[in-house]
Amino acid sequence: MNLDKRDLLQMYKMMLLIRRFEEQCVEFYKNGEIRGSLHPCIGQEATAVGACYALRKDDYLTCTYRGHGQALDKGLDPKEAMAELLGRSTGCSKGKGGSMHFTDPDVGLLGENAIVGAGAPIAVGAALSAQLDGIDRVSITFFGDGAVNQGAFAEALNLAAVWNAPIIFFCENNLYSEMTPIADMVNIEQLADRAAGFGIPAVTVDGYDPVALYEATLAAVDRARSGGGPTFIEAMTYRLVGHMIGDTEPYRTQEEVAEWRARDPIHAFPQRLVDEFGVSQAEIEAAQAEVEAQMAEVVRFALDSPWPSADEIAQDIFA
Amino acid sequence: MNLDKRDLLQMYKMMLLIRRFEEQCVEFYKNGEIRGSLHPCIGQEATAVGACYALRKDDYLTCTYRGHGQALDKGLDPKEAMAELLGRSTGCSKGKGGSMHFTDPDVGLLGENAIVGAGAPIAVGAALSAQLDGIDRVSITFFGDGAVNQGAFAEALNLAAVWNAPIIFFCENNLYSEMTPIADMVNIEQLADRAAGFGIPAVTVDGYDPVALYEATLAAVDRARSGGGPTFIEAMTYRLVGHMIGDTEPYRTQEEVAEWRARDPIHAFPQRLVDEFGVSQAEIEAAQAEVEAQMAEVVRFALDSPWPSADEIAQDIFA
Amino acid sequence: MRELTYAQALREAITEEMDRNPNIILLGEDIGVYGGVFKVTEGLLARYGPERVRETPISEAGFVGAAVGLAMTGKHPMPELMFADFAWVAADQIFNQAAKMRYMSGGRVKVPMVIRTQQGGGRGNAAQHSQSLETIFTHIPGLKVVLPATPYDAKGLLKSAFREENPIVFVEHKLLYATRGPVPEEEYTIPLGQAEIKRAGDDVTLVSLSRTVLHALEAAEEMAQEGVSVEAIDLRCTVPMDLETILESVRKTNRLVVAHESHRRLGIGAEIAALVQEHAFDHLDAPIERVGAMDVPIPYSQPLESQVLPGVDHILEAIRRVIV
Amino acid sequence: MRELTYAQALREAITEEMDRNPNIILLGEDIGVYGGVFKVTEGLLARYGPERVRETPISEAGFVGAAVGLAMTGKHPMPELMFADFAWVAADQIFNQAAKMRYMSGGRVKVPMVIRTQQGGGRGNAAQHSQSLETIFTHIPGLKVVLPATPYDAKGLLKSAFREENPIVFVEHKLLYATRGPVPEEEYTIPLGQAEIKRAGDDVTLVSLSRTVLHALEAAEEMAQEGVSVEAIDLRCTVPMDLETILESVRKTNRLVVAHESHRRLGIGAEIAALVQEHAFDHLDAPIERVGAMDVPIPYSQPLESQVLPGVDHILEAIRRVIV
Ligand SMILES: Cc1ncc(C[n+]2csc(CCOP(=O)(O)OP(=O)(O)O)c2C)c(N)n1
Ligand SMILES: Cc1ncc(C[n+]2csc(CCOP(=O)(O)OP(=O)(O)O)c2C)c(N)n1
Ligand SMILES: [Mg+2]
Ligand SMILES: [Mg+2]
Repeated sequence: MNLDKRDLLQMYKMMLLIRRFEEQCVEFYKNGEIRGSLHPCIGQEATAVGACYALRKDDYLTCTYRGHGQALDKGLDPKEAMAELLGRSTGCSKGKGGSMHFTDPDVGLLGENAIVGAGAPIAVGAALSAQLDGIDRVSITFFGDGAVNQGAFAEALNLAAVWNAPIIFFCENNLYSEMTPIADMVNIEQLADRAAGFGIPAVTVDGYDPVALYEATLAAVDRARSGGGPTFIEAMTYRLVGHMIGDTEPYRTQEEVAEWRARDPIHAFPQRLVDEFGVSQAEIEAAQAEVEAQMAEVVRFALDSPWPSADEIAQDIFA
Repeated sequence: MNLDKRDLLQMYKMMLLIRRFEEQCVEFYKNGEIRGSLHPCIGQEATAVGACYALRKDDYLTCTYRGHGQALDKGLDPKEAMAELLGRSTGCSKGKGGSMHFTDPDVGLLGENAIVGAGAPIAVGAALSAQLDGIDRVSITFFGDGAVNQGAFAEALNLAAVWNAPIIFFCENNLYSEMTPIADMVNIEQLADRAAGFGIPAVTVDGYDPVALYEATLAAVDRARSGGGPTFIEAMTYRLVGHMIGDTEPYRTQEEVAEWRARDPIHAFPQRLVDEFGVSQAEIEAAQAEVEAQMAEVVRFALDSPWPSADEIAQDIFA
Repeated sequence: MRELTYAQALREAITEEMDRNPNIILLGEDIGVYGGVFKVTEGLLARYGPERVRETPISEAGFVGAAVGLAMTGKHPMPELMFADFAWVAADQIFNQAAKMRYMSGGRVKVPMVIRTQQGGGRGNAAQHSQSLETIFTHIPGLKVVLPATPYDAKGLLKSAFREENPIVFVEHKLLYATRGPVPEEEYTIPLGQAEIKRAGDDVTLVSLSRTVLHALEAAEEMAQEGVSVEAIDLRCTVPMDLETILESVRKTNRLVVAHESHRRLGIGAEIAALVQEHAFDHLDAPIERVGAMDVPIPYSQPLESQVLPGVDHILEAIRRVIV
Repeated sequence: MRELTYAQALREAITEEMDRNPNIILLGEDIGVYGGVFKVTEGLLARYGPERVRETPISEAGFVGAAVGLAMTGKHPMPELMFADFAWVAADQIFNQAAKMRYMSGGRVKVPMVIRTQQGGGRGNAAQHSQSLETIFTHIPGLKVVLPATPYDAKGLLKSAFREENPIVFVEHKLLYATRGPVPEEEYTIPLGQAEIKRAGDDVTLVSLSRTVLHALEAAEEMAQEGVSVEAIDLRCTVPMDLETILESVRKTNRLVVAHESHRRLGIGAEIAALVQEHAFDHLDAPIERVGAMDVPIPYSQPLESQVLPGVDHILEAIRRVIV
């Protein structure tokens, strides 16, 4: 493993930041500061962090409405992210995009996407762009289990395979597509099994193990960087909250949630750092304090930010 | 093999009828009687006949703009088909559909389709309909090699698998999608390899062997009728003419065409009937004469048919 | 009279029609156990079972296509597009297949199906979940298009939609589900293609549809305070469209405002304006005014979204322009 | 001046722009070895190689989506939809992604791309290969929409489209490829959003676009024989739309006919009629007439298709109606 203590602590801090960011969003949503629908990635921080830690800043990324974690990990400033959620002009998209459309080309973030499956072909295009430039930059696209049944996604898999595009298809299989178990919506054991029929190698990983996620992603990234083409990674994960705020969750049992909650990486991972990697409890606590301080600043920045003015409406449609 | 001499002769007659029908179309197209684009299935008659001979009249079928052969074999009256091509009111669609939209619900033909891949979900719906009715009726959808890369097609595969729908996905792999070699457009050896990732069994068959096509289709039909769900059949075939009339064919060599032409089932199959199945030359010739007589009638009927009148324009849009 | 929400009224229509016609089959995402994200199909899985209330993969092109196949073979499917915005991923099956199949077959097949969906903004769902797409459904021939504004209309129109043997796009509005209104216990249907004068008036004709009808009625009320009598017509269907009711009103008021939430450019107001100036040219005392969403994607932030979407104020301004 | 076909003019525009801008990349079906089914891209594979002239699988959603990704990362892709009818299978990527991406990002990204396609009927290609879809492209904000009628315009407008850093839908017409017209050797561009008066006149304004311009000019010629002077305006772009040129003409002629091949209901004529009555109400001496395809899918049979699609006769009838 080529992660040292510093890396692991950094990963933990990022996971915690995402968790706290999402919890703050839930709060803001409940008191009406955040509008629309909110799809927290609470419980899925490990996939975002494990995967993105294997990326460079100049790599490209597309993700979904559940992509706050990946966006932050890729480098989106949490202040700009939160301001966006509050609809402020300091938001990463000046308040025009909201929760489902974080975009920051400066860190390679080519957009969350509110259409299931739609980010995949876009990421393939970005990968092709890197390939054409002869740069060893890669592209990664995150999507849920449900996205594998969307036609555009299948087309993207095939295009990537045919073009030998430097891309990682990263499936966060959290067992449900909204309120529907994915197991009922496919006739295969693992979603990774879908990839072979497109000529793409695939692997299934424990989505609650940040280190395993990092290693699987790094292997795929290395292959892509060196001209080896696409990889499909399926991470078995779980969201510990509803699909969106307001989800009454009749489709899953308390027991199932409890089982996954018991493995929640936000607690298990720091414990493992202490147990296995010689990280001290003090270091963990310092990281936590750092995140709290950062979050306080994030919230203050967002709340203090100005609203966009009406004349911004007609802007940003054409270049 | 459960085909007797009578069956085989019947199959031959049907193949010949299709070939002659298509040749007549080419003639009509060249002298301007047929408009639009024409995509003859010349060279692919064996797939139509081999597959459709395994079907019942009440089974459902969707196919493509290259579907004249399947439509005729399923039972569409060639007179109505030709009248349709000439735009006459006696056509199967009263002249409104033309070459790419033959439809005849009386024989289960739910439409050719001019959109690549679009017939597949429709056929899945028809299969579901039969399943819901508790009837052992099946549905079959014909499509080209190029269609496997269309998103809606992938969605149809998955739906069929999840619903255990009684359907046969019949791929006529004629090596080219219009002017593009399919080998360059996928990263797999055989298109049948695409199916496993959807949980659908698949087989590749010689598309120039009517008997093998019949047997493979019958096996799939039997499975579907008895609740065994979908099958993907890939038939390796070849069109002996261009994609459409006017195709200059720069994308393939004369040698390649000659190789396949040497195996043209329209000649090879009757020879085999004589050599292997005790059919006499006289029987072959009688079949040929019968087809010629039928075609003469088809042409006369179509040419003598009236044109639709202007007041038909506003009809047939809503029931 | 009993009051129901728009969602309840829809559910009642579906239930009554499913009881009546065993061929009706629901398909869609999360419509079963969860009862749909807007809870319109709540309880229907328990009542009709998984064969008739069929959860689908996230494959809109696939299941709308399957619905076309079901419809052509004797069933009467109701595929649900959770958001109208997802019509774009199913667009080929809607516009090239469902809409054209009967015509292309020379009337040989029927395609009885009801594509249920919901549209509109106002919740901060941003550009990919807030579109109003009736222009698209209306422009392409072969679909009937229904957009109810009230619980009463929702029920009566949905029941009629199921009695048709044609492809219908039935477009709800996400901000109407919780609205309440009178719905009689007795069975009734409302024919497709009949506009309704929701408020009679003499000075200005105000045509609107879907949620904008609520804004229109508010504006009419406000104008009444100022002594201007507005006749508010709810279009209810864009195909078939009840031009006669509009013309009759305009011949009386000589002034017309059309308001809708879809974009102004080529919104249904464009067609109505073109038709009315064609058929009632000499009756018009002022240019026809159109109120629609601004021609930009729907922004997320509240102060932006509320300006982009037409509200009561925008309608009032338009009315004031036509009465000067 | 030298004459070129419409197809040659397009190819020249593409070639000049590809020479000028190495970021331009072509994607589409059969565009390489075969040179495209309408031969517009003939020879380009040999000239620019398979990286810049990229054959794609039959995956319109996939490759239009890939084009969006290319555009956002510094390339300038030109995905080709072989028939505009296939826009329906790529519709999400066109309307939810390409059109909205820049706005949703608050201007953080650019999406420079030219979606080339061709549309229209008249060849007996039937309902799924004959649609005219500019209403769809025009209604959804975020796309510029160009529909050239002549070789000269085709070249000049396509070159301008490539100089934009926006998503453009560039819509050709299948029956124009073989038409010939003067195209200078020297470089030129035509700005997007400028209509052109293709024939000046005083009595009636006749706005049209794409292939219908040819019908319009024929009709104008025929009316001239009868002593009626028609001003024929070629709209050329629907977004941005040059309303000023139309208004100026109408203020002079006081009569307007709009003709287009897309369906009449909610065709671009509806928007133009609505705008003109709004902005030139007092100048109109007759109702604005619209000529468009009948509101049915395009039928195959010649006698049916020729009545469904607007021809010279339909335009003449409309002109006669406005001048009585
Ligand atoms: C094309 C499309 N269809 C439907 C939806 C509505 N929808 C939003 S999220 C979702 C479920 C997605 O499930 P999955 O891909 O597993 O992602 P997860 O939410 O679990 O992260 C659905 C159906 C959508 N946004 N886009
Ligand atoms: C969605 C769509 N894209 C493109 C086309 C244009 N087109 C017509 S046939 C064809 C090739 C199809 O190849 P294949 O599926 O192999 O069928 P074949 O013609 O060889 O029988 C293409 C690209 C179309 N009709 N529909
Ligand atoms: Mg999921
Ligand atoms: Mg082929």
